[in-house]
Amino acid sequence: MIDIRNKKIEEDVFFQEREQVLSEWPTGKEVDLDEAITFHKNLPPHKVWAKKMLDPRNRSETFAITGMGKTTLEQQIELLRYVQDEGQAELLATSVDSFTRVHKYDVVEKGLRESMETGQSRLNGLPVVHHGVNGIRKIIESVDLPVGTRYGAADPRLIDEISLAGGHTGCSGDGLYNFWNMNSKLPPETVLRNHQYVHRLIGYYEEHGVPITPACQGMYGGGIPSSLVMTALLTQMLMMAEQGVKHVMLHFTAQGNLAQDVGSARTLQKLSREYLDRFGHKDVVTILTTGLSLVGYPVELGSAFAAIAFNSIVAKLCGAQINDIRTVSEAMTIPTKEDIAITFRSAKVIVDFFKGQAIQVDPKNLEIESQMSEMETRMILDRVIELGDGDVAVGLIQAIQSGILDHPFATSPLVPCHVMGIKDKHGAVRYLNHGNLPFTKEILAFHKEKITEREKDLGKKMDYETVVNDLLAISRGVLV
Amino acid sequence: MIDIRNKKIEEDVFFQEREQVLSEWPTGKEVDLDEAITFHKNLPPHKVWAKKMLDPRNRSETFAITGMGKTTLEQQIELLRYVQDEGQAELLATSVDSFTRVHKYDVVEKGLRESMETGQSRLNGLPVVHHGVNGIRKIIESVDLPVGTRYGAADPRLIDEISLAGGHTGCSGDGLYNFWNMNSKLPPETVLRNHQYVHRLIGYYEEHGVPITPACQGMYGGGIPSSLVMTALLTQMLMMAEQGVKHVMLHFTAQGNLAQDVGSARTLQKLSREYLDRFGHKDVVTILTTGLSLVGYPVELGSAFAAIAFNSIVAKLCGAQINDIRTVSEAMTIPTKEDIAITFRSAKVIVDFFKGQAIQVDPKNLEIESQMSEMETRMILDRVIELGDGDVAVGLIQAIQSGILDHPFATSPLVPCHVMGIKDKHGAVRYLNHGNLPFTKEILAFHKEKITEREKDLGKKMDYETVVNDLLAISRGVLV
Amino acid sequence: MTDENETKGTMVTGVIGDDVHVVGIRILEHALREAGFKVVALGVQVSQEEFIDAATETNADAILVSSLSGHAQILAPGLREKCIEAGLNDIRLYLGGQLMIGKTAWEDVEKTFMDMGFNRVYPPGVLPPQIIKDLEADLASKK
Amino acid sequence: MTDENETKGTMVTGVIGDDVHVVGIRILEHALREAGFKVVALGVQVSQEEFIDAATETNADAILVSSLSGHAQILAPGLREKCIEAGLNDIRLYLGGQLMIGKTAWEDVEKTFMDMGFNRVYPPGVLPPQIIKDLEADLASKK
Ligand code: B12
Ligand code: B12
Repeated sequence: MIDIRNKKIEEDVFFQEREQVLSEWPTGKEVDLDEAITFHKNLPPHKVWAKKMLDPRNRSETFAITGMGKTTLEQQIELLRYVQDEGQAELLATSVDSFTRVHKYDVVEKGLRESMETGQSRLNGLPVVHHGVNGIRKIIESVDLPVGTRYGAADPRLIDEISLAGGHTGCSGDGLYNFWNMNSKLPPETVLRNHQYVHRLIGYYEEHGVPITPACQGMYGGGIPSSLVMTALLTQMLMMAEQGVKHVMLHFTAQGNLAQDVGSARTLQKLSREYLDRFGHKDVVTILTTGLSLVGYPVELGSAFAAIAFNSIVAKLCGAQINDIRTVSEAMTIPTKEDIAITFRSAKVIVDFFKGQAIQVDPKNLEIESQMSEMETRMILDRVIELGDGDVAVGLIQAIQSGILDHPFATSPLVPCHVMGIKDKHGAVRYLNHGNLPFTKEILAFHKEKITEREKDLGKKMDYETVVNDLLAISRGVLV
Repeated sequence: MIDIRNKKIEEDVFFQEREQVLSEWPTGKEVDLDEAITFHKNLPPHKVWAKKMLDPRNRSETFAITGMGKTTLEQQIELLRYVQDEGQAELLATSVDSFTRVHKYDVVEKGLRESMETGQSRLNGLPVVHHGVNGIRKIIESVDLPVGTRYGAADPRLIDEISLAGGHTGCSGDGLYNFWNMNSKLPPETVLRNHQYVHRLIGYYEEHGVPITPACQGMYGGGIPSSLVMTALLTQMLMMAEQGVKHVMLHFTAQGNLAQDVGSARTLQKLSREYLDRFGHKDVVTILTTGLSLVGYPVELGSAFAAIAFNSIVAKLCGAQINDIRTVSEAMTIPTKEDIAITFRSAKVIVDFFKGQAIQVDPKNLEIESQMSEMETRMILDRVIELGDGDVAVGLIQAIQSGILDHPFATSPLVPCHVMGIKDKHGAVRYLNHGNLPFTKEILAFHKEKITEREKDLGKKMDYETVVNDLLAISRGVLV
Repeated sequence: MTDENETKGTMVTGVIGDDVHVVGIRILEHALREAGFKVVALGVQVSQEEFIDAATETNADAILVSSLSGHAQILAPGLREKCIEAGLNDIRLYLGGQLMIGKTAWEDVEKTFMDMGFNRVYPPGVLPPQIIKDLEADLASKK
Repeated sequence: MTDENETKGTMVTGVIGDDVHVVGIRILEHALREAGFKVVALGVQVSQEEFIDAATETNADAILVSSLSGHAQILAPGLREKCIEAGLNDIRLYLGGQLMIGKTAWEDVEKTFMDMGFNRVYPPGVLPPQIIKDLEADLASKK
């Protein structure tokens, strides 16, 4: 079994491991770290994720982002340029196809060939490993905005080696997220360790003056209580910081109840600073990202646009700098360039209409949600750290297996999946089942009360059927 | 010159005038008031505008409405049914074509014939007079929702006779609006008198137990300060009430600055009750309607949907029961049934996402805007009433001519058009020029200050160019 | 603003027929005056006869017809013929606004009205600077 | 829930290939169990071989393949053939999720996979009651 600890990987161990990582596929040879650092240093600041986001002029802006990935370089360049020009985008992305994510490089090769032959995208994203550093550079050079990768992979080491050397300045990189959602075979320690490598790589870039901004992704799904999402985020933030990461996106998954979402986002801002400082990472900066949970989305176009507007307003209310959004075709297929552009325009315009306008959520509820989410998050997070005797990584492994930190819909068979969230009558997510989470009676009573309220309205006990209903609510144009 | 006073028209005078009105076009003969009253009494409550709106279950809902009018009955029925079923509409409308509005019945006849022959709509709305009572009844019987007429006409008497007898339960009917916007030839007393007839007709229905809900329309345009809009609304409300109208929609035109819009809407609710009571109309009920000002709208689809979402959120924030909305094709053409349905769906979904969620505008600004708009409205309205020695109609005629109550873009050459509004840096509309409005120095200083603020930002004096810029802002996806 | 004597040309403006959409034409009139044209503004609900009478009286160089209500197809035919009858042989006719009801490709809209004898036809959203540029070019070529 | 002995049939379920979209299949599994089916749930990232082995071992009546990632065109071919090789001659193959990348008319999507030997192919958004109704009908007709 891998021995995982939240300690910075020694440079020689890292470089030894690198050799093996880079030898996985021929394009690994193209990666030359020193040369890549020079390449990054020559990027103008407006093409660097962290610099763009930390520019004081942008600190109160809300920029849209979404996944975007075609199979061939030509398609990808055409896509990103269109989104940049027609969509008036501020940030761009490279979504990595899911065969690359699972290292099925032979299948990728076939898909890539077919895509070139037919002119159609056969893969659900850009196969970055196959395109290699030189291919990726062509993309980065074709656009005038920062580009970040988006993927979920149990082992993203080669993906990040190549895409970062290629000039991406943002990336994914949340180990816990990828253990829970992207993996059915590997134990948590292996997945977390793979990600420590990525964090260490980013740390190396940072040590050499190149800012790279990975994302703590949390839990994207529907019906997941915010304290669970935030605990997950904070553990990964601490693990990233330990490896030398200096800029972190914190992706908070909103569920649509504004008091809960905004209250939780406030908690997240507070706790992220507090825990970073406590562990000695005073120089690590966070950037808040929000997005509505990934559940069934509406097929009907008017409703789809309403979801985009709502997603954007939630981001605005949460004070998020990045508005992570699903496109108008989310319910159906991978978005075309037109879909993305129109989605970005819509998001930008709605945010612009609210520009400089102070709107706020009912302060009383906000305060309650903010406090509850803070108490809950502290209980879980502190217990995780305690389990590891102060080492969050060690604690995490134990917490995952014992369900001290749990996931309702994990893909890994190693996860208990006992915890289950459900919406209350106002759309705030409560614990229907708290599994093994270390909560006090008072907290549980609060959740119980909210659940009973909705049960009264429904005239029946909440059950799996209600959970399903919640997961499909947005697709029908309602929150609950 | 017509002698106009805010006094209920004597029944015999009214019936005498009716004969002449109904003889204007053959279909006038189809109108039988007693029979129409029976028809209305047999309508189920969910098809009656006032009953639907006053149903306690609907009092906190926000229903979308927009104009909808095709040329032939078949087209109109197909349209309304589609909007009802696919758009999940709660209210329907009949937009009257603009040749009918100006009594060009021969041109209507030609347009109607061509529309029947080509299958295309040649007129920009439904020619209600030509279709007559029996035609209109076919529409009313084909749908399961309340239907209201929408028109602007200097003389809408026959339009209302026929469309109300046909079973419409809501209508337009704002005399001042129609003098200002829909007319270049007639003096205000004639236009107001025409509308008193309509109000008297509605009063007659009400006396016989049939609720009809006309709208005070105010001023729909861009860059019109809210106190101007509200004064206009309140004068018409008082004139309607005098003739026996019992249910009034108050259409407030929002300009996009939330503090100003919501603050003004609050003022409007307060003053409408106060002035109704003061003039002895304690039994008159008002229903708040809001809609963004009618200016250039965006052609780009994503931006158009953002405008729809914003329009809906403003309605929600203002506490409006009706969300008067422009469709996705507003910038281009008369909407198809699909355009309306998708617009309604989008508006409904965004409002539903906010359901039960208390969001509010910054209370401090809200308070300021609410107070300012109240002071200003009282100053103008009280002066109007004073000019008429307590008679709002008499006062109005004088106020219109002297610019005590003025309009920046009136179509009537009799209007000074000296007043001019402009947006401040936050999108609230201020008086760039107050013309002859009876304001105190303090009020003017407040507006001046706000204007100077934006001028500083712009680095230049505000002028006509800025006014134009404001009128086109929404079409570019920004407020200012 | 330019002195009246050195006007770049005389423009008769108005909104045709049943139409009351006044804002666009007001903006255009303002811009024309600023650019040094003489503007004879007829307001809204103007008939073809009123346009022609005003143009004859003021010896106008162009008539700028605005139509937003969607009824241009009904209201515009015959204007060119009446101009010729009235001896306004080389007067420029411009048309702008929102011309047709229902979604129609712009090329078709343009052709419909060019065929009626308009010299230029504009889609919704056109801004004054473009119109002024065209006017200047057209009036220069006339000389 | 029904006693195991009186199960309406045995279903092997899983998400194929590289795919991790687990929520839909979990919901479906739950609904199947509630409706009285026996469910053999293989989870995500299941290979064709794993599906077939499980079906053979449990003498399954149907294999329910979920594919959301858009790669079904790459991952689904050959499954029917492998079933036949393994002697699973009359096993029902159902396919659902979000099957193709890019906008394709549903008829074409359906045809593509029916031609590969699937018995039923479902568009996104299909709900468990519909699927259960079809399963019941299909298994009844098998007898
Ligand atoms: C404001 C408005 C009104 C106001 C008008 C107030 C007033 N007195 O001016 C009111 C509420 C009264 C109104 C009424 C109606 N309206 Co209206 N209205 C609008 C709206 C929202 C904005 C128009 C505007 O002011 N734009 C801003 C100005 C600056 O732009 P503009 O007018 O386009 O002008 C610019 C250019 O087009 C150009 N231009 C204009 N004229 C000319 C002429 C020449 C020669 C040139 C070169 C250029 C040029 O220069 C201007 C400056 O850039 C438009 C939709 C929209 N957003 O565009 C609908 C719209 C024009 N209205 C429409 C309709 C149908 C009506 C009604 C029939 C009601 C109904 N059934 O819905 C009535 C008709 C009234 C009548 N008898 O004419 C339709 C017309 C549809 C069509 N043409 O197919 C529109 C497009 C809305 C829609 N999508 O349905 N309306
Ligand atoms: C949640 C989600 C994720 C989560 C999954 C978390 C998890 N572990 O489950 C995460 C974030 C990890 C994810 C990742 C990716 N996703 Co994803 N994801 C979604 C999303 C938003 C919702 C899916 C969902 O849970 N729906 C709710 C459930 C209840 O519905 P359902 O899955 O459709 O299932 C129902 C029916 O379809 C049916 N059904 C399902 N399976 C079967 C099988 C049979 C036999 C039958 C009869 C019926 C049936 O029954 C279910 C109950 O009614 C969808 C878009 C959407 N809103 O639909 C995109 C979507 C499915 N994802 C997509 C993509 C492309 C990806 C990624 C490649 C990332 C990227 N490039 O964008 C990765 C791939 C990961 C991988 N290796 O597979 C695309 C697929 C495009 C396509 N097929 O053309 C979608 C459509 C989004 C989009 N428009 O781009 N995703």
